[in-house]
Amino acid sequence: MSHSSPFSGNSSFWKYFQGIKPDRVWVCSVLLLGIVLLGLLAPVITHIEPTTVNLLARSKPPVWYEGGSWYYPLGTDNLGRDMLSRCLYGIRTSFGIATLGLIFSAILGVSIGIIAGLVGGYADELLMFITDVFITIPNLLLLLAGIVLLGTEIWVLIVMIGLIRWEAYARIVRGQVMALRELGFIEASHVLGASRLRIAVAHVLPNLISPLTVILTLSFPSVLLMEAGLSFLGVGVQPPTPSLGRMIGSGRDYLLDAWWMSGMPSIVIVSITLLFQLIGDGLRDKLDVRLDG
Amino acid sequence: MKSIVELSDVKVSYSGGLLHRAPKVDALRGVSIRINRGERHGLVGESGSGKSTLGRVILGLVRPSHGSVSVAGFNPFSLSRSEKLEFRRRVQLVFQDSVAAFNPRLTIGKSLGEGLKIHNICKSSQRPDRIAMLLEAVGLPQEFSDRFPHQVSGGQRQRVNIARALSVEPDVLIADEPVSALDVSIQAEVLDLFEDLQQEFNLTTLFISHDLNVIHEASDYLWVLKNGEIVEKGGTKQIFSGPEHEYTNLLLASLPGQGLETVC
Amino acid sequence: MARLAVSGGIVGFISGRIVRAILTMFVVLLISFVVGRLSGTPFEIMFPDGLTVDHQIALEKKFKLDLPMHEQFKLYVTQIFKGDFGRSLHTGEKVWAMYALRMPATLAVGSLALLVAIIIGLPLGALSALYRKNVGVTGALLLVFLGYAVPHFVIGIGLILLFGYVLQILPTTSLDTWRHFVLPTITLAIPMIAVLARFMRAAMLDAIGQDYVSTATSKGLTDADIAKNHIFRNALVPIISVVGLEIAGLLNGTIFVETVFSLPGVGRILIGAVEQRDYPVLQFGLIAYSLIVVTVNLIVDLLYVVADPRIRLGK
Amino acid sequence: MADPNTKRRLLLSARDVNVSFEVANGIVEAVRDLSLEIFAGETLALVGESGSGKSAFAKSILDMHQPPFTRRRCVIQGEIEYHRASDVLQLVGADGKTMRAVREKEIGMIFQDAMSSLNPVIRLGKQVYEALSYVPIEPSKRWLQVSEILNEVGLGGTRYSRAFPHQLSGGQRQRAMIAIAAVRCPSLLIADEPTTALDVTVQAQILSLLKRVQASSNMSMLFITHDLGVVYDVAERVAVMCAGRIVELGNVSQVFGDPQNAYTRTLLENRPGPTRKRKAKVARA
Repeated sequence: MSHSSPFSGNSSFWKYFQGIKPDRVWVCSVLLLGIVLLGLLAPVITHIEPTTVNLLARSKPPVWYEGGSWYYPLGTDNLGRDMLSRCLYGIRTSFGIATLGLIFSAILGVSIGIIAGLVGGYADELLMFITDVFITIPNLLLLLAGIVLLGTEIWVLIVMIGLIRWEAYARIVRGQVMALRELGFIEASHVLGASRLRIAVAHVLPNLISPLTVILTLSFPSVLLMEAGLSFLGVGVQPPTPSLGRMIGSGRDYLLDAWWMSGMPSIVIVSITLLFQLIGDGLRDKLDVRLDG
Repeated sequence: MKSIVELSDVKVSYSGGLLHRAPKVDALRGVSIRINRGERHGLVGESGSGKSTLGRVILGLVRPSHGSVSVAGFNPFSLSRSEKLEFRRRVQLVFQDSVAAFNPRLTIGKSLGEGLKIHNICKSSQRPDRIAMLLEAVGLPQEFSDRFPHQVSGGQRQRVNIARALSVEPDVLIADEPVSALDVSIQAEVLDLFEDLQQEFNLTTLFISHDLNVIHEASDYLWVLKNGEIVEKGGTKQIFSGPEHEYTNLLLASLPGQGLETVC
Repeated sequence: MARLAVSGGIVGFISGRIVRAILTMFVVLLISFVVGRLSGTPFEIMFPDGLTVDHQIALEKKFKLDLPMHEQFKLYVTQIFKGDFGRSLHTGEKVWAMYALRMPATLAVGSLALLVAIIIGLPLGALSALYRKNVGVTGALLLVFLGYAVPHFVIGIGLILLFGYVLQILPTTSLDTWRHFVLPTITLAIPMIAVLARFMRAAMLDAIGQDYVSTATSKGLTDADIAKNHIFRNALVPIISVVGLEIAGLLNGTIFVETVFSLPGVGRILIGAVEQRDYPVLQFGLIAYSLIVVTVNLIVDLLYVVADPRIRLGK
Repeated sequence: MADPNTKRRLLLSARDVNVSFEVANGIVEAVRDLSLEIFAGETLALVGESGSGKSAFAKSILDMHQPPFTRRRCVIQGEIEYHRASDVLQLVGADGKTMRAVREKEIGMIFQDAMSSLNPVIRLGKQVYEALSYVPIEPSKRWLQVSEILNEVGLGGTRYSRAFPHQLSGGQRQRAMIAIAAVRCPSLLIADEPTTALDVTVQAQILSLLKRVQASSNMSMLFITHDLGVVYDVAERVAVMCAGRIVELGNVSQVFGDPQNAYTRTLLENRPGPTRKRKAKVARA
């Protein structure tokens, strides 16, 4: 019955290996950092502008295909624009919008969550009702409505993404704050005479760092995909700004002859989101964060 | 002697929020209590009797729907900004032991220092000495200052808990089930410590517990709470030897191991 | 998601939910009204050459745009309750008629995908929690977790490339026969399978660690009975609300799937409306989609009540 | 009290039992070289403070450390023999089928936290009924047995059998747990701190219920507790545990009246209450 795993003998041996095993979070973080660097260093890596049209080199395949060349390592699109350059600059666009959108929505959501969680009562009821409403209305429809109102400039996308995403953070942060509030040390601090501000800054925030790290890491991909999705549908980032989503969308008509037009940016996007997902999952296990909400 | 805690006809009822309508729960239904300076009081009751709520009313954490509260000369529910701070210094709480009573990210020293900082009890340069003194008062070595709450045992943590409450030199100490999570042998130590400190610091204490044996040791005056009402009050010894209310009688009769003393 | 807060029994819980649903729809109407009014007067689109001031005032009077905002909103809501959702600014078609024509395709693909996701996702999540050492189950789970990171439009394009062009066994556009439904349904289902499998796994693992599993073991129940009656049954409770939340995501997904596979659904109408700033069309979309989600959430709440006696019978 | 060793039938004997767990940073040896015997019809109390290994041993008897589908790692060594009328079963290392048969027919168990030990989404009657799932009799007879046992523990009537756990009070939940364990008429009932979470008045009721049920079906009971008073009330014999070992074992009156072991003495002396002798001053500088 209980001898399924005699671990007495060789356990230290395995522990040793687990100890030096390069862990998932680190490997993925390094890879992700690599992708970010590729985007940042795009002007150094490639000298072809992402918008340079070369009608003589339309739909060139990547280098490993017959007819491909090192000049266009990832091939070109239907207008003869360099896929590598467009992908690298696309990373910049995606990361830029996603990061700013995330920061915006996180500030909004986290403050609302903390207020709802700490103040409680009717303020909490009201704020949670608003988040409920926002969760109910399909995100994409709200985004589209916002775009109809405000147009497709990049700042609009950032603001809209921020306005769409905050409710998730608000809800989770509120849950975490409520859980914290149940813990005696918050009350102890209150009984010692600490002000609400002091409690929030000295006791609540530090204990939110772990869950917030996990939440933000896990939700970065979805923010990034929001921009990519809108651009894919043609209502997000407008040309000539290179955008991974838009590249996938416009390559759709050339799938049969030039799959790389959609394929390359797809691979980039999936790598980014997958890495974020793996890092987030790993962090959650590591920091032992439970996210209910 | 003038009373330092006085509650008269205090009623508390809990209800749910706006959208989920919870039924009203009457936690306290007209409780009056008087505690004089320097006395040791005990409050005993079973779960759901409202004993914790009563403690929290005295601390100003739960607002009663009816009745008047006066603690250390203040009404905890109408305090000016400066009064609030003074009230918080004079009335303290010892929690039931748990890791949760301490911020896991702060060392024990930092946790002990919080009250000193808030109330400017001493200069910041003197704080480490002060913390060492507090630790010493509860029988712990100075090194504990650098440990984290999860690195010490339950009994030790409970001593720190008491030290934290004492750090601001309170007059009134409410102890809400302070030993019920501890093993018997450690319970005894903490109870003894509690008694010593009560005398040393001239504290007025209200000891809340469900355990009659514990309350017997920690109090001279006893209030028996049942369903939000005081059903019996008086000297602890008198009540133990001759309970008047049938509920108190039942409580005493339910104590396990009645004949154990005769064997030992 | 249903908050497991204390509630005044089943009536209190459900009436609270209904109130919430109505309030939500009210907010949706408000948002759609604001979108309509803030996006400028329709005359700019209807008369691109511009108008004289007199003409504009006359038109505003005719369309009652000169009334105060709250009066206009009242009018707007009354019209909607009368079934008048306005006409497209471009084609002049009745908006609801446009949607009525396209809705069936969207709903068909959407509900098929939901069904597929539940049928595959829940068992997969459950099995992966029970048999954590089984290589096959773990492998399937890892594959599905890819669906977490891959957006609909990339999945769709991948499937088109594989089944449409490389293997050439399935059609990649329109919805004529059942075979046309395969790729769009799978595309839409994969991310949801990932979500459901993942949550199911977590819920199962949670249930596995509970004390009542020990009790069940001490009764001498077989592992199969424990898994079925105690672990799976309890894990389903939180999953219900996850399914509810996913419906909204599913509607988002249909827009991409319809674009990728060129399906005759409402997604295309919506995108067209955005490009042409045809706000009556978009307004209707917002209201219709929200109504679907609100209704589904209400149903989910009812199911939740059935599944969890703690809510049904109050605390 | 008569000397049990000569008169009563041996029901369970444990010899040199060691239990260890794998935890995050190493291995915890919860039980060390534990040997004890339980006789038919008697109540043996296992008493000790938290971490003494009393619960770990109790769980080892039914191999409850690793409920199905969990990944907890636990190693049990030594011998735990269960004596049936005709044969003797070795419970350490027994296969799943044997273990299940023992749990189903021979040994019942109740736990400290009755709330979490009952399935929140299944009606009480069904949860009791489930314990008889594999008994080869017709369902109506099973239901009859269920209502009988529920009656016996004071939860008679459909009002309780159709109730969900959250609708019951703490005491009622523990009664339900007793019904679940007792409905199969086990020869041995393991009660793991069954009254620790209860109020003192409810505790008294549950203890007397346990004694009644035990008497009516001639069960033996292994009663785990940290409360010496409870031991005195329910048990004939007591084993005192400290740091995984039994430090003293004997009749309750003997052990409590004339404790041989220093630890037992400490436990007895430190019981809070009127009789405790206060030490001069706690160790303080």
